[in-house]
Amino acid sequence: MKKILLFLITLALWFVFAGRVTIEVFLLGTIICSILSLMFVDNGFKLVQMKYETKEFLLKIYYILLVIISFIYDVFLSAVRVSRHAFEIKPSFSPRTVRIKTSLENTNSMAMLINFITLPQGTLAMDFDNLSKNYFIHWIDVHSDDEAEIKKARISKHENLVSKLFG
Amino acid sequence: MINLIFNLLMIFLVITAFFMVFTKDISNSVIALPVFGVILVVIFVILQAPDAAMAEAIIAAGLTTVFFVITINKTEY
Amino acid sequence: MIDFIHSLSQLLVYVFLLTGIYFLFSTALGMIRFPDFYTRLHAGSKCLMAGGIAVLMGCIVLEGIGFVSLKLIVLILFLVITNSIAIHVIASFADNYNILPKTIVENDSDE
Amino acid sequence: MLYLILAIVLSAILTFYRVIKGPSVPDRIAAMNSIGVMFLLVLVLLSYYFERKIFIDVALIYGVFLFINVLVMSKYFSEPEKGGVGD
Repeated sequence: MKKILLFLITLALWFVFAGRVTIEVFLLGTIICSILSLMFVDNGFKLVQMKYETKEFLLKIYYILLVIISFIYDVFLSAVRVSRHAFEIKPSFSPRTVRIKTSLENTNSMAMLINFITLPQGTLAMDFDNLSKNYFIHWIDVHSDDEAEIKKARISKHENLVSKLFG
Repeated sequence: MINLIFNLLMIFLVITAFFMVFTKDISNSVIALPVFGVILVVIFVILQAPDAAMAEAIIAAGLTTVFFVITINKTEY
Repeated sequence: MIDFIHSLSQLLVYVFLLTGIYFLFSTALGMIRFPDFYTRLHAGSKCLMAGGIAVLMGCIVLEGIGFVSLKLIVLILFLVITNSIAIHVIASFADNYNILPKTIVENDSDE
Repeated sequence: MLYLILAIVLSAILTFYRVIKGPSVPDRIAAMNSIGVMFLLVLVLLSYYFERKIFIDVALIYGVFLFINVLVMSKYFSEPEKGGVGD
């Protein structure tokens, strides 16, 4: 089951990179993709931790689409806010650095959350402490303490989304 | 119009090369090397040679920079 | 009717490309004018990614449905995953390099 | 289409000012990353101007090697007092 799934994914990528569908491309792609799927069948799924059924697997695809769409929308919303500072006469900031404790257990989901924090919503993940599970986050545009609490709640909402995806 | 872009890229290439030669620190010179590579890739694409552009993208932007960075790290500079 | 859809897609292409040019120009302006390293890195990550996604989506709408647009979708996904990792690695390297932020306000509230 | 390419090249030349006058090494690495992504977009737009679809492959290959550059640079440029990190 795993071998057939990996074979189909690599064959689809092969057709996208080749750019056309003929019989020669299909024969060469079958040979190369079968060798690749036999080589990486043990190591590849250890990274993703593939232990789901097929019905849950379709639900995972729905969550991945939801994450990507909210990601792109959040990037645009944040880029407007940063680029408005670039065209001012005298740019004025009020940045601060904040330490946040996370409650995720899995290693993959923590690495996913770092990449999810770095681009959108005006934050920038500086460092990660592995023992006490603290992030050091550099913020732009925080004026008071009340505004900091609102933005901290927004991060925990993304954390729920990521924990629902990876478990 | 395409001639204007071509001349602008040529001037940019010369500026990058002069910065790489006449700077003081050696790590600044290594950081400016991928910029030199990518301008050369765009010039090859405008002159209708995609295979030379692929080879240039691999060699100048990939291999040479990695070798220089590891060599600088190993030695005392 | 088919003419209307064609003109609408043409308008959408112009909107996407002009948005991308605005974000890329604000990236170059923010790289020069911002005072601190970390704020400069904000301009170098978010505006750059928004401009790149906007230009590539304009190219997808211009192309239509085909193998080339699939290749561009693969390029968008690769760019999003790659560039966030690269920006985080640069920020972590600058933290090891002892570059402090300009106005540092420690707000230690761990719960 | 050509005006867009001209605007992107001009913004890349403006960004190169940060490479010349950067106070520290991570400034220059971030500016180099920005210039790389801008020229990658120029390669995609040139493919639509010349109407040859093989130029997108050059952009894909360049994207892979730009990522490797940034990773290797930020791993191996350490402090001068610390000495070699090793491999």
